[in-house]
Amino acid sequence: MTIPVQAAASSSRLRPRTLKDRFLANGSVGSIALFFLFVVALFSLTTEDFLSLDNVLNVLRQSAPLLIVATAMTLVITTGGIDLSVGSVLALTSALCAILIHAGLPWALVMVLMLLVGALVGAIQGFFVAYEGIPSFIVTLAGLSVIRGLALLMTGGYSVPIPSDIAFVGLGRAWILGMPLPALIAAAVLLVGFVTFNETPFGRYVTGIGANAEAVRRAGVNTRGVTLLVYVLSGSLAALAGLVLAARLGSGSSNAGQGFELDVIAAVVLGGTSLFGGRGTMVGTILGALTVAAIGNGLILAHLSPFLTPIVTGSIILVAIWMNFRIFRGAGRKR
Amino acid sequence: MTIPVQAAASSSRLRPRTLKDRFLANGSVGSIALFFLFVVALFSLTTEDFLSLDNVLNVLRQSAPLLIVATAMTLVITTGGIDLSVGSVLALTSALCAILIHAGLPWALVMVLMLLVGALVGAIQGFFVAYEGIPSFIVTLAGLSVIRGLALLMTGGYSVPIPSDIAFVGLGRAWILGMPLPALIAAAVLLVGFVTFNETPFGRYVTGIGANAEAVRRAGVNTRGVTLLVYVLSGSLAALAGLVLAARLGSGSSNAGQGFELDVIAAVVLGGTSLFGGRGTMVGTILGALTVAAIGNGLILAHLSPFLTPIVTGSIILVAIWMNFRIFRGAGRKR
Amino acid sequence: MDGGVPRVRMRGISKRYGTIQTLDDVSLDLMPGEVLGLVGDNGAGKSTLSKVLSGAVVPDAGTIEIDGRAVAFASPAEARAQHVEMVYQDLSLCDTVDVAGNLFLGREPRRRVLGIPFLDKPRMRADAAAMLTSLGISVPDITVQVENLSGGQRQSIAIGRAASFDPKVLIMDEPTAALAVAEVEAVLELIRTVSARGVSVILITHRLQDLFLVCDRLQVMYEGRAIAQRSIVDTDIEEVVDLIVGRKFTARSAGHARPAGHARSAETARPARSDRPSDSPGASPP
Amino acid sequence: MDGGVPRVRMRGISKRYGTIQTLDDVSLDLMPGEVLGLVGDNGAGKSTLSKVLSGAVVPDAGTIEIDGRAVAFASPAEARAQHVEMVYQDLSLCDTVDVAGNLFLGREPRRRVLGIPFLDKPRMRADAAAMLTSLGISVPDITVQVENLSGGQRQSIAIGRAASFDPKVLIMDEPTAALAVAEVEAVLELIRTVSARGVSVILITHRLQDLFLVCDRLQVMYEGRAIAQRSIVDTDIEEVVDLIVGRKFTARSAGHARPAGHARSAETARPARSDRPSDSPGASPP
Amino acid sequence: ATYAVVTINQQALFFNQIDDGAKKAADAAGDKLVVFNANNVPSAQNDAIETYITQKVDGIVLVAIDVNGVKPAITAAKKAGIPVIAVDAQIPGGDNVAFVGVDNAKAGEQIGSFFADYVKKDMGGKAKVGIVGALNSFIQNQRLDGFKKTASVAGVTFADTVDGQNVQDVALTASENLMTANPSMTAIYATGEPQLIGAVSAVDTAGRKDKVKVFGWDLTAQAVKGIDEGWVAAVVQQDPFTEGKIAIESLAKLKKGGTVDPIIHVPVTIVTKANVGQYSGMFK
Ligand SMILES: Nc1ncnc2c1ncn2[C@@H]1O[C@H](COP(=O)(O)OP(=O)(O)OP(=O)(O)O)[C@@H](O)[C@H]1O
Ligand SMILES: Nc1ncnc2c1ncn2[C@@H]1O[C@H](COP(=O)(O)OP(=O)(O)OP(=O)(O)O)[C@@H](O)[C@H]1O
Ligand SMILES: [Mg+2]
Ligand SMILES: [Mg+2]
Repeated sequence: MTIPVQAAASSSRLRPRTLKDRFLANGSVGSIALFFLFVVALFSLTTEDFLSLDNVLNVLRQSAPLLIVATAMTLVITTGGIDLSVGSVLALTSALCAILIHAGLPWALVMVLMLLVGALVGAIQGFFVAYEGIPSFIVTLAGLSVIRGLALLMTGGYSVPIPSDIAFVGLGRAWILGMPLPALIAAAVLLVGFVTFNETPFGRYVTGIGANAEAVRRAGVNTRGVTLLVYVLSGSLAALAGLVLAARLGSGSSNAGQGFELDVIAAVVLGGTSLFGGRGTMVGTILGALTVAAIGNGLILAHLSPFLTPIVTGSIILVAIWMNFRIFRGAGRKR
Repeated sequence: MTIPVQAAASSSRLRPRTLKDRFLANGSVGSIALFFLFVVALFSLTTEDFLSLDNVLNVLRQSAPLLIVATAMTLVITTGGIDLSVGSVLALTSALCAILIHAGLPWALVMVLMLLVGALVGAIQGFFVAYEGIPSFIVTLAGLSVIRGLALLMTGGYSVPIPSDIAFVGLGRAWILGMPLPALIAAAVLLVGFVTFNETPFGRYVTGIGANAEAVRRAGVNTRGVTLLVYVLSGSLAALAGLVLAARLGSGSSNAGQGFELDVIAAVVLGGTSLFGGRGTMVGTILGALTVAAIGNGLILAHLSPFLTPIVTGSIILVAIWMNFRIFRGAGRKR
Repeated sequence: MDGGVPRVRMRGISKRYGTIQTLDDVSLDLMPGEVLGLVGDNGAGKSTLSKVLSGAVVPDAGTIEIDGRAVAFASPAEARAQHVEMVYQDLSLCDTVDVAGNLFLGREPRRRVLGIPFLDKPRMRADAAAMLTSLGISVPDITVQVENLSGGQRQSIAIGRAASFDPKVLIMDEPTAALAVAEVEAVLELIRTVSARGVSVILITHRLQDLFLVCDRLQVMYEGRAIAQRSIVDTDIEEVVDLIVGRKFTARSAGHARPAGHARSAETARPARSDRPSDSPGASPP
Repeated sequence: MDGGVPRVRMRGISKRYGTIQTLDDVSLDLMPGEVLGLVGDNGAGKSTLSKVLSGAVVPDAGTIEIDGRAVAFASPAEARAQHVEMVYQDLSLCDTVDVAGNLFLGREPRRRVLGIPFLDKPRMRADAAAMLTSLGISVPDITVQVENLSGGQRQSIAIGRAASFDPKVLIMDEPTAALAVAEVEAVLELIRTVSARGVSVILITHRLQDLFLVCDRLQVMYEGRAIAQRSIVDTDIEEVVDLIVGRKFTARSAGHARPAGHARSAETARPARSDRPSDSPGASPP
Repeated sequence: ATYAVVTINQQALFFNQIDDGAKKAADAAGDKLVVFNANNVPSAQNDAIETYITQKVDGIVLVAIDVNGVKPAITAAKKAGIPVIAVDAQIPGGDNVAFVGVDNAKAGEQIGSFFADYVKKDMGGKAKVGIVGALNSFIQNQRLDGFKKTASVAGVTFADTVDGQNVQDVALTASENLMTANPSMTAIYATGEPQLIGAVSAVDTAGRKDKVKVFGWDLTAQAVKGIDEGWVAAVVQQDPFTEGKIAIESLAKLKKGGTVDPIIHVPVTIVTKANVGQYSGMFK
């Protein structure tokens, strides 16, 4: 463009960006980070084993399914949608993979099939959301019911064992370079998710659709395709989590992952992603998921009475979030 | 104001409003109404007893807690919030009222106390949402955990019997003028809810806050107070539902109402209220709740295998909503 | 201007957002019945300053006096209680509420039944139609949700809302930006009428020619500071343009071709205001 | 106008929303390099008509030809593929995305690594800064989310986005509504520059004086119909005002005081355009 | 020593009585007892066991949700030298040192044959029975299958099975609908505590006490009252307190170097009008 250049007004009223500014600008991530540190400090003081290597690796391994699915859920929620069906998809794939392995199919093939099943389920739901304009809450709530129903039907309510002598169970139990394989898988998924979300046009459109879908459409982007893809990712990653869980438990069950969707959404929202769309943070999601996992683990280590566990868990979350909101008041998210 | 009056431009391009226009303008309500009729028609054709008076009254009685809480949830969701704690509040009040009645307190006093407990719980959660700006999803998710924990702690996991010879159980079981009392209570709550939502300034602000909270604040409305009140209502009505349920079951238990929050939200969203706030409809909520109840009832009447029930339930909802969205395409809600 | 208690007196208002000092020690005076034009470049801080006065933004520092009494607005409700009304630049409408509902937001006509306030819907509709007609606005259907209206229609509703509730101070942040020619005339006429009744008006606009049709005085902002004030009779469009831009600048779009004719433009504009009380501090509020 | 294939030819465009016939059999022609002013009252249907051309609204009836070839835009992506760009009246920005992200939305500079497209963020930032400077816009911080910008800053970003991607047809729906005086000049200059390069421009504005600085021709809409066309040299502000309002109307705010001086206004406006090719159908697109 | 109980949830009396029995035994021996509530989430049980392994407790009592899914964790515990005793639900081919509990399939058959007898003697040889189950519960499915096996005699027909989902208000609604769908139904079989509460309330409020006989598992106050009144015919009562107690005592024995039987069956009682007296004290 060659149009007359006018000197931009001087910036006499800008002051340099301080560390504090930067912290406040990332209000929600800063908040959950502080909170996470607070939880870690609390439990390392009150219990013996919390920061032991064994326990830390244990927590990482346990939270792998949560982290994997939360990666996709961050994208879904950032578009302004929600996926309530992830727990059911996890149950379906864990049950189906056990059945198929039990039936003698090679486990590598089963894994590929399960990922395809997850992607297909996501594509069907995504179609209704993106192309038919039905609210994602309704679509995936129906999905939650249908998909878990399928798992129940296939297993008859019984859990299906997976022989522990095949390589497949390594997916949930193996250790590589001193790290549990599920944790490595989760880390890889998170890394890819982080890069996709922050460094690619696709990730940019995900945020844009949540902020103003019509604006993104007017910019010539295929918003429906992007939305569909987000649900496909969510379905596939829920399937991956189902495989990891089945391998770790050595069984597939239609019971798996009940209420999992709420845990995942809680982790994502705790991390600072807005349920109204347009604001998402992958780092926040990681911290949110680890915080949830750390609280669960720490309270067991602290030998808290199980009658008090739900009360204490809820209170910790509420009070800590509240304190952080007071610190970050005026900055950060608006709703 | 006395400023020069200029003739408003003629409306040559307005055509009279037809019945179809009116129907399309109320897109979401029209859609769920059609769907409800479809469900009713389906089951009256495929089962014998569906439209029998007994069964209809039965369904109404069963869905009373759902209808009562859905009334408040419509307000909550219309402000752009969510209340995940309603199932827990229901459990808390049902358990606590059984304990107190068991302990010999007069049941009328217990009822008043329980409504106050519900209101108090709502007020605490509303405070964090309205005055501290913490996302309602996080606040009420923490509430869900804490409140059910309290119920668990108080009952020690026992279900507490309520003697069936006191007048209290009539709240869940009595018949007045040929109608079950719970259904009458639900009808009264819905009527008050409808009038409040559509005919009072408060209801107007609820919609406004969901559409543009800052605009309502700038108009000089105490938006925080309004928001707080919405959660107080939600807590109180969940308590009322808890009382009705306890009276019907003849026992109070911390196990009551698990997953109830999802049922309530599903009914409200199915009715056409938008999870993004700003668009709510009380009539839609009634139809949504009755549809959910009718499907549950009809499938059992149709002697469907319980293994197929979740699959069929989800599919019916999805397919019917989808067909209606196709009819109303271009009208009605946008997301 | 001198003598008499100002309706509004703002002193030392400052506000910072993150790294940017949006307002830096800004003062503003407004007499009863006076029309003040607030002008400045994009991002100069005009909207923020006026939001401070309407209670929508709480400043970091500074004082406000209304009719000589110190006030501190923690919310728009408090400012509205002092009869300060504002037309916001972003309009601040509730998209999913209908036209009448937006016009009366926070001021709904009520009908008490058993002590419970109900909306008086028939009156709302009738009054709303009258308000719109008086602003020369035609909205196809008063029950339509405002999200379906055109840009100008939306703006008219925001103006109608602020002007209808008996303000003492009326702040209009670019009220005519989306309006067509007849509607602009109606708004300017509205400003003349209300200021004649003693209402103080702050008009923020980039349509500089309009300033000369209705304003008594101009205040120019530049990068968060109030840098100049001019009585309308002592200035002309060219000077205002230079003040806004911060250097000598030729703007052929600013309402009058330059260099010829600018002397006359101020002349022709002024007589239009002869029908209204000039800067009368004593004009009694309505 | 006659002779040569029009860049855009719309015929019989109709659109109804519910009970209101927003567009009723509207036609529009636009030659290469021509600047067409589209004016009309609030709610006349200007925005809707231009959204039809940009693919954002699918009409109920009517045909569109671009350079003589019939097209049917089912989505803005298809219109953008034909190099039709539009500045929307509501700006259509993503509030939570930063300035550079909004400028390049849908056109992000990419860097392929292993075949996967990544955002080229350094280039985006550099290009964005250059684009803004060329429009005379100062944004305090290019990494700020656009929801924190002032009204005028937001508008500039919307303009920058549409103008930067080599359009053949550039539609601007009230681009200067929120802009300060210097920024308005820059936009008018931009229109002159691009049209000189052969870009066809549709300018929708209520600042009637601007029309006479940049337009070749005007089309007036009234209640959903195109009711008049005027070559700019054959008309003056008074006639345009009367056409918009639909009857004789005196608008002192319309840029020129009346009755004196209107003859001269058209005269002073025209020479400004002498530097650009006049209605040249042959001007080659860039 | 420190022992851990990993349980399913705390909203059924049954599980809480296991905890109580375990607590009693631990207190008696001066041991410490910690309890983990998995809230019906199978993988949470695994997580908890792994956590207890890192914390090196001396033994784990496990009430499994997914009997196959806890096997790896049990194996890990064994490797770490921590004995696991399964209570209530047997682990097929698991590495747990012992199982303490009811043979659910067998007990299901027991109540099934009681039912068959009852039909012959007290219902004129004909019955139509509807079932309120919890489809996602392994052991309740066993109870259902066992029941069907021995109750399927001439004269008995099965109406529908509905899913109470182990939540009492869901079970109530399902039971009511079950009765509406099968007006000629004369008996209900409920496979667990929430199911029985729901079924009892449904029969009570529908005024069908004279038409429908209730059979089920796990006593509650309402069930006791129904037995007194005669329309609740029989309830299988387990002895979870003893199960918990035996489990902890066995762990203590192992700790001292002793051995325990791999399968310790705790018998059930079928509570009827004849023997309800000894239980009514529990539910005041
Ligand atoms: N909430 C906010 N957060 C961060 N920065 C803000 C916020 N509000 C305003 N600003 C900044 O303050 C400056 C002044 O904004 P303001 O809206 O007051 O300008 P203005 O004079 O009204 O401009 P315009 O003529 O374009 O409307 C702008 O640079 C803007 O980016
Ligand atoms: N999505 C819609 N739903 C219903 N009515 C609509 C919709 N879009 C536009 N309209 C109606 O169509 C008419 C024309 O609107 P449009 O935005 O095209 O006007 P305009 O000429 O651009 O006006 P302005 O100058 O105020 O921007 C208005 O009366 C408006 O209410
Ligand atoms: Mg502004
Ligand atoms: Mg427009």
